[in-house]
Amino acid sequence: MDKKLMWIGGGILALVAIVAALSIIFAKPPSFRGTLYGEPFPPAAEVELTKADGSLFRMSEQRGKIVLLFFGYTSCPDVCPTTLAEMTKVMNELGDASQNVQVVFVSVDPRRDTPEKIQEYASRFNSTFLGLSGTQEELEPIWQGYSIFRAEVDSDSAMGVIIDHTARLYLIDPEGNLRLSYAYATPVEDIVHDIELLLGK
Amino acid sequence: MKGFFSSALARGLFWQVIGTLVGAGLVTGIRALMGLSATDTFFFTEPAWVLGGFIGALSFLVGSGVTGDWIKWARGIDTPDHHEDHHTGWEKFVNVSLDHKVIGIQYTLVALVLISIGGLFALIFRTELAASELQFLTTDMKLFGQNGPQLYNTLMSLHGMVMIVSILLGIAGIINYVVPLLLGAQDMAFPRLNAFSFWIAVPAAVLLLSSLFLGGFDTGWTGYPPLSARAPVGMQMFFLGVFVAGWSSILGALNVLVTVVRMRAKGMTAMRMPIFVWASIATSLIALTATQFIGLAFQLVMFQRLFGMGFFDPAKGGNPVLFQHLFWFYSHPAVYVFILPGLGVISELLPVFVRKPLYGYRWIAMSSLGIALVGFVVWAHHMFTSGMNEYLRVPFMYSTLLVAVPTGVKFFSWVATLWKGKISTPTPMLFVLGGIVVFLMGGLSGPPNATVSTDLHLHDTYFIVGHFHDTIFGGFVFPFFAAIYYWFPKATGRKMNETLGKIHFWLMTPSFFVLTFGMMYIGLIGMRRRIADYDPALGIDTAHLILTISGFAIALSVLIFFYNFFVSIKNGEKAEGNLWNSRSPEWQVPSPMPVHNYDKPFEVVGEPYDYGLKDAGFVKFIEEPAKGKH
Amino acid sequence: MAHSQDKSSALGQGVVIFVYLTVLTIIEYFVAVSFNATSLLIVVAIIKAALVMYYYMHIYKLNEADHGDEHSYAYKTGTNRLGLWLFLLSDGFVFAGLLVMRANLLGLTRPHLNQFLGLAVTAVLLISSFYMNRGETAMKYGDVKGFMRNTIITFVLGLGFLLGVVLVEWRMAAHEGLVASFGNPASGPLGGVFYMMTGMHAFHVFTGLIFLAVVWNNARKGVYTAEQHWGVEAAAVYWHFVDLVWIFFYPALYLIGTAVQ
Amino acid sequence: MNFSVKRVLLSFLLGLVLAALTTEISYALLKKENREPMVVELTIPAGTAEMIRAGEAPLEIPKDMRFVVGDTLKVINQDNENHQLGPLWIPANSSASQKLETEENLIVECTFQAGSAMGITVQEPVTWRTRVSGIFFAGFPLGMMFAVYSGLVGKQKKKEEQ
Repeated sequence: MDKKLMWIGGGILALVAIVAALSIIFAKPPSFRGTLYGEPFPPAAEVELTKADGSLFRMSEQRGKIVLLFFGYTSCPDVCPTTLAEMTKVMNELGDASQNVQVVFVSVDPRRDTPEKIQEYASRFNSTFLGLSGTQEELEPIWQGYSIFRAEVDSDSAMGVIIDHTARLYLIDPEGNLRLSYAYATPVEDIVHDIELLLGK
Repeated sequence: MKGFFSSALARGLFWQVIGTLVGAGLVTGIRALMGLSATDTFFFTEPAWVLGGFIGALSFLVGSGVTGDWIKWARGIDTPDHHEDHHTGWEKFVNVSLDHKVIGIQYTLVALVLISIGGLFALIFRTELAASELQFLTTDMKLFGQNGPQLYNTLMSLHGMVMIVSILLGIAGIINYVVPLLLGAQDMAFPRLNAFSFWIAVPAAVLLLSSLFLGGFDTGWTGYPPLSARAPVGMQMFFLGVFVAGWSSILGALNVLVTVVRMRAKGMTAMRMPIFVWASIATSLIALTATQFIGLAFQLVMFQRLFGMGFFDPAKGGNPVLFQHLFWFYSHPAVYVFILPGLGVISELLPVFVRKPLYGYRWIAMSSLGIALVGFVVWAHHMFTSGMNEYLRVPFMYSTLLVAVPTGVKFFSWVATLWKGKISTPTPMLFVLGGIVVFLMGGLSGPPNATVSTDLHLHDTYFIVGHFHDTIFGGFVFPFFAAIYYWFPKATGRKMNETLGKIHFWLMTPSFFVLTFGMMYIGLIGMRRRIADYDPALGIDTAHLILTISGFAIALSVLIFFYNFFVSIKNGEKAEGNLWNSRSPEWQVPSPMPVHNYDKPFEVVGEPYDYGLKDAGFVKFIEEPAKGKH
Repeated sequence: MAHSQDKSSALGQGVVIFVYLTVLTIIEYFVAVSFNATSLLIVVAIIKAALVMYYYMHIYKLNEADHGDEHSYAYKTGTNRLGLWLFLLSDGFVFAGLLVMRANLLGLTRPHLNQFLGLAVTAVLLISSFYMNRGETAMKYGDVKGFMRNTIITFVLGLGFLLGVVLVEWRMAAHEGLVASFGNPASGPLGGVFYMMTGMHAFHVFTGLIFLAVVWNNARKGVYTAEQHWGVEAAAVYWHFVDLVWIFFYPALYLIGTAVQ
Repeated sequence: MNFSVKRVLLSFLLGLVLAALTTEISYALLKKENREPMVVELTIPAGTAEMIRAGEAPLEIPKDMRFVVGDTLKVINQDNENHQLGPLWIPANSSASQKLETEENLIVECTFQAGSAMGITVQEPVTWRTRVSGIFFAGFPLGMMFAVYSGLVGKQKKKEEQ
C-alpha cells in the first residue's frame, strides 16, 4: 500500500475532524417556533370544570405535565376537527414522551355541549384527550382569562347555529405557566419541536 | 424527384410519423386500460402526444440510418473510417454524409428554411399590427383550435423560437464548414456525432412547428409558468422540440471543442489560430454547458403538466421564479452563442477586404472568451421586475454592464483595422460593414436595459424588441449573409451575382434601420411586447404601418438573396481560384474544396493576418506527403 | 503517483479507495442522524467525489501526452477521452440544475425517507463502483476473463440499485404521502423533487447498465486487448460518473436538512 | 499566453475586492431599509386599554411597522389587561415574542391601537449570505475579465525581452 495513499487518508480524516469541530462550535442553539412568553412567565388562568365522569378538573392540579389547551365546540365544521386531528399527530410523533402531555378541549357552546358529549367527541380522536364543558357562568371567566372571542352566527345549514371563536392553541408548562401559543394551522413539526425542546431542558 | 423518396430525410420523416403513432398509441392503450380518457381535442391526449413526439424523434434518427455505425459498433462490428459518399448532386444533401462540408451545407440549408418560416410568421402578425383594432386575426376567427389573438400569440412565440433554432443551425453550418478547413484537418473529430447532431435538428424542427397545429401556446418563446403550465397541448410540443434541438447544439459544441484541441495543423499555436476558431471555441464553451438548463427548465414544466409535480405551482409550494432563474441561466449566454460566431466572421473577413492585419488579434481572441465567460453570470437582468431578491439586482447590473467591455474591445479593433486600409467593398464586405454598424446600434441600446432604474420602465416594451433585433441582425444575420457570399465560391466553385448581392444589401439595411429604430421609438411611447393589438390613442398607427412596410422590404431582399443563391449554384460566374486573395489556408487550394480537404498537410509559418507585408506567408504546404492530419 | 504499477498494487489501490469511501459514507450517515451539519456533509461529499474522480475515473489521463502519430489508436483514444469528459461535464450541468432546484424549493428541509433503504442502495452502488474499478484494472493488464467476471458483479449490483430505487423506494415513498401529485399543498414540492432527482439518476443508471452489457458482450467476442480497450474505459468512467452523481444526491435527498412529512 | 495559475487567482482576488468595495459601500448607505434580522421591541404602556376605550390614540405606538424575515417581534404588555396583535396574544403584565418567518404585507387586528388595526410589512432580509452572493455575482465576472486580459498584458513585456 504505497505511502502517498496513507497520507491522503490521514489528510482526509483531519479535514473532516476540523470541519466537524467547527460546525459543533458554530451550531446555532435551537429556538422555539411558536409565540414565546418571556420571563417572568404569566401564570395560566385557572380552568375549573366537572369532567364527564363527575370528578373535578383543575388546571392548577396539572403540575408536572404539559397542557395543550384550546377552545371549540362539537358541531364546529372545520377548525376544531382539524386542530384535534393535528393534536393526534403531535401525540404520535412524540411517541413515549406523550405520556406527560395532556390535551384539553374546552367548549365555547355550553347550550349544546354537555360534558359527556364533548368528552365523547374528544376521545374519538385520542383516548387521552379531555373534553370539558359546563354552564355559561362556569365558562365565562375561563373565556375571559384566555381572551377567547366568541360570536354566535345562525346559518341556515343543517349544523344549526355556527359559533365563530378564537382558534389559538395554548401551551402550559409543567410548572403551570403559560409558555407558548400557536395560531391555527401551525405545522405539526413546529409544535413537536417546541415540546421536545421544553421537555429536553 | 425519385431520389428524394429513397433518401434518408424521407425515410426519417416516415419513421418519425410511425414512431409518433406507436408512442401515442401505446399511451392511449394504457390509459384506456387504466380507465382514463383515451382521446382529447386533438385526437390523442397530452401524455400520448408527448411520448409519441419523443419516440417519433428517436425513430427519425434510427430510420434515417444516421445511428447505423454506432449500432454496428455496439454489436462488435468494426466500420471503415471513411464513408465514400455514393450520392451526388443535390441528393448528397438529403442523405446521411459524414463529410463536414456536406453537413455544414445541410445545416445552412435547414437554417435558411427555418429563417423563412420564422420570417413568414413575422410578416403575418406584422400585417395585423399595421393598424390598431383587430383586422383579420379577430376573436371570431377559428384556425387549428385557436381564435385570432391566440393564433397571434402562437405565431409571435414561434417566430421567436423558430428564429432562434434557425440561428443555432446557421452558426453550426458556418462552424462545421469552415473550422476544419481553417485548422487544416481532414474532418471533425467525431464525424458520426457531427452527422447525428445535424440530423437530430430535423425532427426537433418538425416537433417545434407541430405546436402550431396542436392548439398553439401563448407564452412567448420563454414559456414562463404558471401560464405555460396551463397552455394547450401545443406547449408540450414546443418544449419537446426545443429539448431535442438542444441536444444538437450540445453535441455540436462538443465536437468543435475536441476538433480544435486535437486536430490543429503543425505549428498552429493558440495565438496563430484564425480568429474565427477562437469565436467557435467561445461559443461552444457556452453551448456545451449552459444548454442543459433550458432543457431542465422545460422538462420540469412538462412533468408538472403530465404528473402534477408542482415545481412552479405556488399552490403546491412551487416557485415560478425558479423557472426564470433556470431558464435565463441558459437563455442569456445563448444570445452570446448567437452573436460570437458572427463577430468571429466579421473579424475574419475584415482584414481580407482591407488588406491590413487584424488590429489586436490577441485582444479580440480573448474578448470572445471574455464575452462567453462573463455571459454566464448576468442572467438575472431579465428578471429585474420579477420580484427576485431586490438587493441582488445591483450586482447583476454591474456584471451585465461589464459585458460591454469585451464587445467594446472588438469594436475598437475593427475600427483600427479599417483605419488607413485599402477598403474594397464586394458584397461580403458590405454585409460585414453593415453588421458592424447594426451591431453598434444594438450595443448602444443595451446598457439602458442593463441599469435597474431604466429597465423597470423598458422591460417588456418594444424598446427591448428593437434592441435585440439590432444585436441579432448585427451579430448573426448580416455576418451569416457575409459568410455565405464569401465561402459560396469555395463550396461550389462559382460566384454569387454581385449586383443582386448589392441590391439585397441596399434594400435590407435601410429598411432594417427603419424597423428597429421604429420599434425603439414606439417602445418608448408605450407599445408593449407580445400584444395582438394596441390602443389607437397612443397614436402609433402610422409608425406601425411603416414598420410593416420595412418588414416586407426585408422579406423582399431575402427573396432576392434566395434567387441569387439557387441560380448561382448552376450558372454563377466561375471562381475556382483565390478570388478574394485571402491568406487563409482553404483559399490556397482550388475550389470547390476536394472531399478530403488538403491532399498535402500544411504547416503554419507566419501570422494569420499579416496582409500587406511582403513574402510573410501564413501557411506553407509540406511537400513530402507526411502523415495527413486525420 | 506512479501509474505504471503492476497489477496487484493497482487492485490494492482500488481496495484502499473503497475503504476510504465506505468510511466517509458511514461518517456522513451518523453525522446527519446525530446532529445537523450541512456544511460537513457537503465537504464529505466533495472529498468522496474527488477520490472517485482521481482514482477510479483517472481524470489525470486527460493530459497524458500522446502527440505521437495521429492515426495511432492511442491518439484516437485521447480524442475520445476528451470527448467523453466534455460530455460528462455537460451532463453534470443537468444534475447541478437539479441540485439548484432542490436547494431553491426545499431549502433546509428534505423528504421523509427510509434511512435504512437509502444507506443500502448507496452501499450497493459504491460496491458496484468498486468492482467496476477491479474490472477495468483487470482489462488494463490483459485479463479479459477477470474483466468479464467483475463486470457481471457490477451489472448485478447496478441492477439491484435500480430496482431498489424504482420498485422499493418509490413505492414506500408513495405510501408515506410523498405522492408525485401531493394532494395537499402543505406538503410542498417534496414529491416532485424526490421523483425527478431519483428518476433522472435512475435513467442514467439504466443507460449505464446497457453500456456495460454492450461492452461485456464485445469483450466476450474478444474485441478488446490490453492496449486497445477504449470501450471498457468509457463504460467504466461513465459508471463511476453515475456513482459520482449519487455521491451528491444521497446527502441532498436523505441527509441534509430536517425531514418534513 | 502565459496561463500561470498565480495570475488568474490574483485577477479573481482583485475582481472580488473591487466588487466588495462597491457593493459594501452601497450597502452601508442603504442600511436602513435592507438589514440583518434582529429583535424589535414594542411596549404597551399601562392604561392603554382605557385610553382606547376613551377614544384617544396612544402616541408611542406606531400606525404600521416594517420588519425583515427572521426578525423577532417582542411585545411587552405593561397594561393590566390582555392585548392582542394579530396572531400574538399578550396577557397582562407580561411579554411575548414571535419570530416572523414569512414575507407578508397585511393589516392585523390590534387591541392597543386606535381603529384597532395595525399595518405589518415583512420584507426580504439582506443577510451576510445575500451580501456575499452579491459580491460573487459582481466580482466573479470582473475577476474573469482581468484574468482573460491580464494574460495579454504580461506577454507583451516578455515579447520585447526575447
